[in-house]
Amino acid sequence: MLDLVALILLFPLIGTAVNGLAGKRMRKETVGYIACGAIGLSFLVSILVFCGLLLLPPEGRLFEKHLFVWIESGSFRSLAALQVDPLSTVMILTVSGVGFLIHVYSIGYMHHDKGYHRYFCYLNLFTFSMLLLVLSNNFLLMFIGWEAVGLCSYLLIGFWFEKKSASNAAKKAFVVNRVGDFGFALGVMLIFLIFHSIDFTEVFSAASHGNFETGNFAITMITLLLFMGATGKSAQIPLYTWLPDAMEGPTPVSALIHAATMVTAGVYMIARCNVLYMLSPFTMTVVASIGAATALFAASIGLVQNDIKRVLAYSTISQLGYMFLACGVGAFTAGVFHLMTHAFFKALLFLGAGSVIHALSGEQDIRKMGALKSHIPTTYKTFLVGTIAIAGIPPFAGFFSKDEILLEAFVRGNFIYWSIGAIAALFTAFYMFRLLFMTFYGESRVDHHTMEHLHESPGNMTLPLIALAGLSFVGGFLGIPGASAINHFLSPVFGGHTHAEIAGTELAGHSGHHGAWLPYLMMVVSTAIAIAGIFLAYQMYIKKPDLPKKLTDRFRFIHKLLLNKYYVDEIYDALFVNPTKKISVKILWKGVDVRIIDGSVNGIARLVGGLSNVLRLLQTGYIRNYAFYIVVGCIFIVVLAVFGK
Amino acid sequence: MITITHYLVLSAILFTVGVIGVLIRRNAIIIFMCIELMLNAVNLSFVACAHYLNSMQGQLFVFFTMTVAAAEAAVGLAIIVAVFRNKETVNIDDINIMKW
Amino acid sequence: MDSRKGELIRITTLLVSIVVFVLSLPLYFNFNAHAYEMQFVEKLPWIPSFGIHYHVGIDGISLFLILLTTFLMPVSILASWHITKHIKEYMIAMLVLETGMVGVFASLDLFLFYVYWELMLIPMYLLIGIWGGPRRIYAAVKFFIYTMTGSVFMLLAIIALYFLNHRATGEYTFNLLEFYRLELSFAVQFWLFLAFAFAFAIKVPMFPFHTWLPDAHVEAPTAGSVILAGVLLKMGTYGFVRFCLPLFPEASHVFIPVISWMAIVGIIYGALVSMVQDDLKKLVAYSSVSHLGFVMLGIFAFNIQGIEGGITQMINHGLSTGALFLVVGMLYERRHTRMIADFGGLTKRMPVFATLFLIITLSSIGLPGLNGFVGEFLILLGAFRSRILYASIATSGIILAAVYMLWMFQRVMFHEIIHEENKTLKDVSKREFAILIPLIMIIFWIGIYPNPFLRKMDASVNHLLKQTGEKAQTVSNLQTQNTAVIPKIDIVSETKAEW
Amino acid sequence: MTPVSIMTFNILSILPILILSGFGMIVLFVDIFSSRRWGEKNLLAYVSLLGVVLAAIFGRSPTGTTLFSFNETFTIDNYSLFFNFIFLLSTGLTILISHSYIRREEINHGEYYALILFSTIGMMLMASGADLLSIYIGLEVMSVSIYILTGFKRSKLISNEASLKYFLLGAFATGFLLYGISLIYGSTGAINLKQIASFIAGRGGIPDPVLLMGMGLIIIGLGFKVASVPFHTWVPDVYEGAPTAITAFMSVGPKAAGFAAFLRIFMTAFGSTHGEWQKIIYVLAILTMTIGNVIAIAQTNIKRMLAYSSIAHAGYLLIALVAANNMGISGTLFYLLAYTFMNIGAFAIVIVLSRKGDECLQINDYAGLGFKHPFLAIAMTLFMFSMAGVPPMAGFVGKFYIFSAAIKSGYIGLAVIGVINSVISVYYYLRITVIMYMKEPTRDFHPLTISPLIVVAIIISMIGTLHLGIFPSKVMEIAQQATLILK
Amino acid sequence: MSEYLFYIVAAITVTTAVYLIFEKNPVFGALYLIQTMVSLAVLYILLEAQFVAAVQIIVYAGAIMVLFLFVIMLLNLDIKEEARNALPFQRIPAILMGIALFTVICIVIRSKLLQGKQDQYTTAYVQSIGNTKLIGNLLFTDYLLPFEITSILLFVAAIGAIMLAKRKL
Repeated sequence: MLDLVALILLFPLIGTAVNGLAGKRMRKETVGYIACGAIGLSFLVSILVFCGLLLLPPEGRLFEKHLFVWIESGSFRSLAALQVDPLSTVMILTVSGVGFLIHVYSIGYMHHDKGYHRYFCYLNLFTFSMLLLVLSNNFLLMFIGWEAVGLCSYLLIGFWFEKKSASNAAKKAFVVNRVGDFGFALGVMLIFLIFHSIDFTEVFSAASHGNFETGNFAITMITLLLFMGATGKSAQIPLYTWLPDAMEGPTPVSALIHAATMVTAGVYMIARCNVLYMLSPFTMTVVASIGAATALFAASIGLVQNDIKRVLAYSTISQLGYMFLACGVGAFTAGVFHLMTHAFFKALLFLGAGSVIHALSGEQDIRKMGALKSHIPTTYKTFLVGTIAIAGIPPFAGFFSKDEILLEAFVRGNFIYWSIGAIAALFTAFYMFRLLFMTFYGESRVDHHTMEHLHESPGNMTLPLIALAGLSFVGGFLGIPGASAINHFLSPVFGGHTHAEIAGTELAGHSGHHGAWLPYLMMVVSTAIAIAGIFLAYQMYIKKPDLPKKLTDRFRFIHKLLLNKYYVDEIYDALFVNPTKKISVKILWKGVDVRIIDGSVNGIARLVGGLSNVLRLLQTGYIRNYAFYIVVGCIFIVVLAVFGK
Repeated sequence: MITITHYLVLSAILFTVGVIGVLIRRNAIIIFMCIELMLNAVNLSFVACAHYLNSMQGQLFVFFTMTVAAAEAAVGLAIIVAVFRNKETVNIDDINIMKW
Repeated sequence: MDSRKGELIRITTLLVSIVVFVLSLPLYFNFNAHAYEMQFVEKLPWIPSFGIHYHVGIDGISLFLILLTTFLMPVSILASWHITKHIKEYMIAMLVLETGMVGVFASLDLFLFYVYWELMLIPMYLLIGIWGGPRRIYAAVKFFIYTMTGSVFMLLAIIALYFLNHRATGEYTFNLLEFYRLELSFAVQFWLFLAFAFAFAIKVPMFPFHTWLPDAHVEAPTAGSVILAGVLLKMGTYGFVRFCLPLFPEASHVFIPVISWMAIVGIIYGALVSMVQDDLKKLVAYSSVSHLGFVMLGIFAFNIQGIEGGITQMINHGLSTGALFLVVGMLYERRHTRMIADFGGLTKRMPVFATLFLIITLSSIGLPGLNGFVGEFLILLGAFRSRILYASIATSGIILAAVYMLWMFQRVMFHEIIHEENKTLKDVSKREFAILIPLIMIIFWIGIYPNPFLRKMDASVNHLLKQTGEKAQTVSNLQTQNTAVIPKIDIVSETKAEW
Repeated sequence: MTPVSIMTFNILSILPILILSGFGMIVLFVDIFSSRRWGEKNLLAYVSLLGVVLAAIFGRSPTGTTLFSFNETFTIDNYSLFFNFIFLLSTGLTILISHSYIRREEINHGEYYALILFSTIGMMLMASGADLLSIYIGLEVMSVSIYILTGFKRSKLISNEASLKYFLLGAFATGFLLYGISLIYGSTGAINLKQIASFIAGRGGIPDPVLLMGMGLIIIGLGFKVASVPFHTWVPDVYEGAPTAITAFMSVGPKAAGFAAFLRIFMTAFGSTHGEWQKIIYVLAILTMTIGNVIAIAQTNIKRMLAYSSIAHAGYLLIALVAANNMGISGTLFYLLAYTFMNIGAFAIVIVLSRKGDECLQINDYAGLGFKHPFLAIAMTLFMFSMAGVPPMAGFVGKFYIFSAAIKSGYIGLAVIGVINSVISVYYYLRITVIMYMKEPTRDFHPLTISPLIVVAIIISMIGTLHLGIFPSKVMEIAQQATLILK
Repeated sequence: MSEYLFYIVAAITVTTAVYLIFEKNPVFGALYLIQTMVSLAVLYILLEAQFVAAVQIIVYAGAIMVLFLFVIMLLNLDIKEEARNALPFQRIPAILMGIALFTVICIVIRSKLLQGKQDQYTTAYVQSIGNTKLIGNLLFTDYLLPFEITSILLFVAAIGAIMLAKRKL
C-alpha cells in the first residue's frame, strides 16, 4: 500500500495539467470535478498509505520510495524520493483532507469567476507542491515543494491580477518568502557541508548518533538558517508582513494556503528536523522566543482590525507563533498537533468568513456587518464552532492543542513563555468573539443594496463548513491528555524527545516538583482565560456597544498603533525597500553605471577623438612646417643614435 | 694642413645653411635651390672622403648625385611651373589647400 | 524584394538551421560520458608553417554549449520572421554567426579559436547595426570595439603561449591539448591569465566591464539579443573554463578572490540596477550581468558542483534569458515599445502568452523545478563549499532576482489595462507558440530531470579539476607568497628566443 | 695597364627591368601612333599589363640561391623576388584600376603607364640593390616618376600642390639620406652593403659615432618613403591631392620598396648593430602607429583617412623591423603583400564611386551604399575588416605574424601598444561599414559606369585578401624562405 | 699654399651660401648659388677630383642653374613673391634647429673618421692613369647597372618635365 505513495502526488499533478492545458475549453463543472476528484483520490490514497503505515511496527514506520536521481554532481546527490513516516502521514492527511474540502467549497465560491479553470489549476498545483514538501525525503526536494507552494501562493494571491493591491500582495508574499528561502538554501548547503548528504535519514541519523555535541556551532547555524526559512514561510517575526496582505486572494485560498497548510510548512520543517534542533539549545530559544513574540504581537494587532479576513490572518500568525513556541520548547508533537487542529478550525473560520463575504457580495469590513445570525444560519453555526475552537473552550479541538502548548511552555520553557502564551490566548478569545459578535450579532449595519442579495451559501459551500466544524469539534480528541493517539503515532519521529513521556499520566513522574495536578490546573487556567476573553468581548460588543469607541478615544495612541500594525510595513519600506530603490536608481544606475563605468568607457573614446582633433592640427598643410618636423625628427634620431646609450 | 675634418665641417656648414634655408624661405624655387645646396654639401663630403680614403667610389657617387640633381631639377621646376600656371604664385605658404 | 522570395529565404534558412540542429544531436547521443578526452576530434593541417591546425573536438563542457547554439538558432530564425529589410543579408549573417559560435566552442587550436572568436563579431555587429533599434550604431560599434579590445590582449597571450611551448618542447604548435601540459612559472601565468581573463571578462560580461551589454541588447533585433544572451556571453564563461583554469591553474587560484568578488558585485549590482530599469530589454540585459555573475562564481569555486553548476547555468541562462528576449520581442512587435510603463494588464488579453511568460520569468528567477534552480543551486553549493562568505552574499542575489523579475512581470502583465492600445492585443500566434514551446519544454526538462545533462559533463569536469588541482599543487607555495605582490614582467626573458 | 675588373655580367638577372623599360617605351610609341581620340587608347593599358605580366613571368629564377650580378651591385635572391612580385602585383592592379579613372579624368596619356612601369623599375632596384648607390638610384627613379604621376592632373591645383609638396619634401629628405650615405662612406670606406657589414664585423660590431649618425640619417630618408612619423606629414596631403589610382599605387608600391630597402640595408649592412638602431625604430614605430591611428579617427575624407591608415600600417611594419628576427622579416613581406591587396582594393572602390567633377570622397557620401551596390559594399567591408585586422582576412594574419615576431623577440610592450592601436583603428575602419550599411543614403548614387578592368582588380584584391587570410600557409613559407637570405 | 686657398674658397662658399638664404631676389639667389658651386669646384680640384670639378661647373653651375634662372625669369618672379608669411614664428626655431644640427654633426665628425680600408686609388695611382679615365672605367664596369638606370631616370625626368610643363598636350 505504501508503494502507492507516488500516486498521492500524481493525482493533483494530473489535475493541474488537465485543467491548465484544457480547462479553458471544458465546462466549469468538469473542471471542478476534475480538480476535486484529483484531490479526493489523493486523499483516499493518503488514507491507504496511512493504513499501510499503521500495519508496520511503530519503530519501522519509515518507508522511502525512490523515483529517480534528480541532481547528482560529485559527492552531492539529491534524489527524487518520497518518504512516508508518521509525521508526513499526519501532514498528507491534513493537507489532502482539508484541501479536498476547500476544493469542494471553491466550486461554489468561485463559480462566477472568469478564471475558474485557472483557479483550480493553481489550487491543484498547490496541493501537489504541499504534498511534495511533506513527502520529500531530502532537504532539496523539500525545497522544491517549499518554493513551489510559495509560487502557488503567489499565483493565487495575485489571482485577481487586475487589482493592484492583489498583485502587490502577491509579489510581496513571494519576495518575503524568498528572503526566508535565502536562509533555507544556505542551511541546506551548510548541511551538505557538515553531513555530506542532504537525505533526511542520513543527516538525522548522523546527528542523533552523537557525532555532534549539543550546542555545536555548525548545527546552530544550520538550524538558525533553516528557521529563517521557516519565519518566511510561516509568517513569523520579522517576515510575517506578507500574510495579512495575502488576504487579497480568494477566500478559499486564504483558508487552504494561508491558514491550513502552507504556512505550517515552517512548523513541519522544524518538526522534521527536530533532531538537529534538539542539538542546539540556542536556536530552540530563538524559535521559542520568536514564536511567543509573534503569538502576542499578531494577536495584539488582531484586536482592532476591522477586516474580517485580516483578523483571521493575524490570528493565523498568532497561532503559528504558538506552534513555534511549542517547537521551540521541544514539544514538537504539541506543535504538530496544534498544526493539525489549527488547520481544521482555521480553514473552517476562513471558509465561514468566505461564506459571509459571499453572502454580502464581497463586503469584508465587519463594521458593515452585524446581525447576520439569522440570515446565514449554517455559516453562523459553523463559524461559531470554529470560534469556540480557536478560543480554546473545551472540548473543542483548539482547547487541547493550545492547552498542551501552554503546558509545555510552562513545563519545558519558563514562566515568561507561558504568560505570553496566556495573554495571547486571552487576546485570541477576545478578538475572535469580537469578530463573531460584530458579524453575527447586534444591529445590522449592512447597506440595503447588499441586504437584498443576502443569501445563504449553496450546499457545496456549506457542506465543507459542516465537515470542518465536525473536525474542529472532534479533532482535539486525538491528543486528549492521557490517551494521546497522536503522541503515540508521532513518537517514532520525535524519538526520545516526544512529549508522550511527559504528557498525560507520566507527567507527574517526569516533572515531579510541579506535581500531578499541574495539567489540570493548566486546563482550568486556560479555560478561564478564554472565558475572560469572551466575556470581555461580550461586554464590549454586545452589552455596551459604545465602550469600544470610548476606549479608542482614551487610548488613541495605542489604538492607532495597533490599527496600523505597529507601522511595521512602513518601517520596512523606509528601511529596506525605498533606500534600495533609491540607491539602485540614483547611485548604481545613474551614478555608477551611466556616469562612472559607461562614462569612462565613452570618456576614453571621447579622449581619443579629442586627441585626434588636436593632433590633426599638426598637419598644417605648410611645406615648411613639414620640413621643420623632419629636421626635429632628424635631430632626435641622430641624438638618439649617437648619444642614446 | 687641411684635414678631412675641415672639409667635413665646411660640408656641415653648407648642409645646415641649406636646411635653414628650406625652413625659412617661402619661394618654392629658392627652397629648391637650398635643397641643391644641401646636395652640394653632401657632394663635398663624398669627394673629401674619397680623397682621404684613396677611393674612387665617392667621386662616382657625386657623379650620380649630379645626374639625379639634374633630373630632379627638370621635374621640380616643371612642377613649379605647373603650380604657377594654376595659382600664379610660387609662395609655398599660399599653396595650402590640403591640411589636417 | 517581393514577399515570396523573402518567404523562401526565411524557410530555407530555417530548414538549414534545423538540419544543423538535427545533425548536432548525434553529438549528444554518441557522446561517451565516461571519457574526459576530446571526442569527435578532427585535425587537419591548416597553416603548417606556424603549426596551426584545423583542430576541433568536444568534451562534456563544450557539448552542451554547441547543442545550445544549434538549438537556439532555429528558434532565433523563427523569431526573425518579421524582418522585412534585407532578409537575405540578415539570414546570411545569422548563419555565419552560427558558424563562428560553434567554431569557438569546438576549437582545440588556439589560433583557430581566436579566428572564430573574432569572426563571430562581424555578423553580430552587422545584426545590431543594420537591424537594430534607434541607437543601433552606437551600440554596434561599442560592442565591436569593446570586445575587440579584450580579445587583442588574448591574442598576445596566445602568441606568448606559442613561444613558451616552443621553448619547453621545441615544437611550434597552437594545440590547446599540448598547452595543457605546459608547466609555466607563476609570473608568466599571472600575466597570461590576466590577458585571457580580460577578454573573457568583457565577453561574460563581468562587472565592471559590462556596459556594452545593455546597449547591445537594447538595440539588437530580437534574434540578435537571443543569440547575444544565449550564446555569445557563454563564450566568456566557456573561455574561463576551457583556457584560464587549466592553462594557468596557479594564477587562477590566486585570482579566486578577485574574480569572485567581481562576480558577487556583478550579481548584486546587476540585480539592483536591473530592478529599476524602465526598459524591458535593459532590464533583462542587466539581469544577465547578475546571472553570469553566478556562473563565474561557480566556475571559480573550483569544485565539481561549482563548475557543473556553472555549465548548467550557462545553458539555463541561454534558455531563460533567450526566451525572455523572445517574449520582449513579441511584445515589441505588437506595441513597438519596450517601456514597462506602456504595458500593464496584458494577462487579460493574452492569457496563453502570460502563462508562457510567467514560466520563463520563474525559470529566470530560479524556481526549483525549473532549470534555473539546478544551476544556481549547484553553483552556490560549490561556492559554499569553497568560501562560505562568497556564497552567502551571492545567495542574496536570488532574493533580488525575485524582486526585479516579478516586479517587471507585475507591471507588464498585471493590473488593469490603462493604455488603449493594449486592449486590442492578440495572444500568441502559432509561430510564436512554436518558438517558445521548445524552450519551455527544455526549461522543464532540465528543472525536473537534469541528471542526463550533468552525467555527460562529469568526466570532463573531473578531469578539468584534476588538471587544475594537480598543477596548482606543484607550485602551491607560490600562491601564498604571490597573492599580494604583482610579479614583475619576466615574461620577456622567458619568451625571448634566439634570433 | 688599365685594370679592368671582370664583370659578372648576367643580363638575365635584370630581365624584368629590361622588360618593363622596354614596355615603357612601347607604351609611349603606341601612344604616339594611336589616335588622338580618347576612346582608342584602351590599348595602352593592355600593353602595359602585358609588360607587367611578362616581367612577372620572366622575373622568376631558381630560388634558394643568391645571385650577384653587375659586380655586386645587383642581387637576385628570394627576398628580392618576393618584393618584385609585390611591386609587379601593385603595378598590375594599379593599371587595372587606372584604366577607367584616367579616361574619366582626361589624363589618358601613354606617359602615365610608362611612368608607372619606370617607377616599378626603381622599386625593383631598391629591393635588389646590393650597394647604397643602386638603392639610391632606384629610389630616385621611383620617386621622380611618382612626383610626376602625383601632379598628373595638371589642371587641378590640388594635384599640383600635392606634387609640389611631395617633390620638395622628398628632395629634402633625400638630402638627409645622401648625407647619411656620405658619412657611412666616410666611416667605412665602402658603399657596398656586404663590405659595410664586414667592416663593422671587423671592428667587433662596435660602430663609431659617424657610422651611427649615418645610419640615423638613412632612417630619415627611408622613413620618409615608408611614411613613418615624424616624416609622414606629406602623406595625407599628397594622398589626397594625387590622382586616386596613383594614391593607391603610392600607398603600396613605394612603401613596399621603402621597406625592402630598409630591411636589406639594416639587416645586411647593420645587422650586427641591431641594438643601436632598434631603439630608434622602437620609438618611431610607437609614434607612427599611434599618430596615424589617432588622427585617422577625425578624418572625413576617405583618401585622407586611408592615408593616415597607411601611416599606421607603416607603424605596424616597423614593429617587425624592431623585432628583427626572421619571423619579423617574413611577417613584413607577408604583411606588405596583404596590404597591397587590401589597400588597392579599397582605393579601387573609391575610384569606382567617384565621377568626373564629383569625386565622392567624403566618407558620408558612402551612406546607404551597402544595399545599393552590395558587391562594392561587401568588397569594401572586406578590405576594411582586413585592415582592421579581423580574422579571417589577410590583415589579421599579417598582424598576427608581426605581433608574434615582437613577442618572440621579447618586445611585449611594443606588441601591447600595437594591439591597442589596432583597436583604435577598428573605430575608423568600422565607421566606413557603419556608414555604408547603417546610415540612410544622403545622396543618390548615379548609375555607375564600372569598367570590367576595375572589377577584375577588385575581385583579385578580394581573393587575395581572403586567400591570404584563410590559407596563408604557402605564402608564409615563401616569405620565410625569402628571409633566410638576409641573415 | 693650398691651405690658404682652402680657407679663402671656403669663406666664399659659406658667404655665398648664407647670402642665398637671405637674398630676397631669386635671380640673385641663383647667382649666389652658382658662385657657391663654382667655389666647390675649386675645392674638388684641391681634392684631386678634376672630373667631378669639371662636371660641377659644366652640368651643375652651367646647365642646372641656368635652368633655374630660366624658370625664374620665365615666371617673372619678383621680390614680392614672399610677401605672405604664414609661419613667422618658425624662423627663430628653424635657425636654432639648424645650429643644433650643425653642433651635432660637428661633435660626431670630431671622432675618429676614415676607419675604413684604404683603397688602391692613391694620388699617384690616379694621376698615372688619369682621373677621368678611371671614372669612365668604373662606370662601365662596376657601376654599369646604376649608370644605365640613370638613363631611365633622365628619360623619366624628360617625360615628366614635358608632361607637367607643356602648355598643351
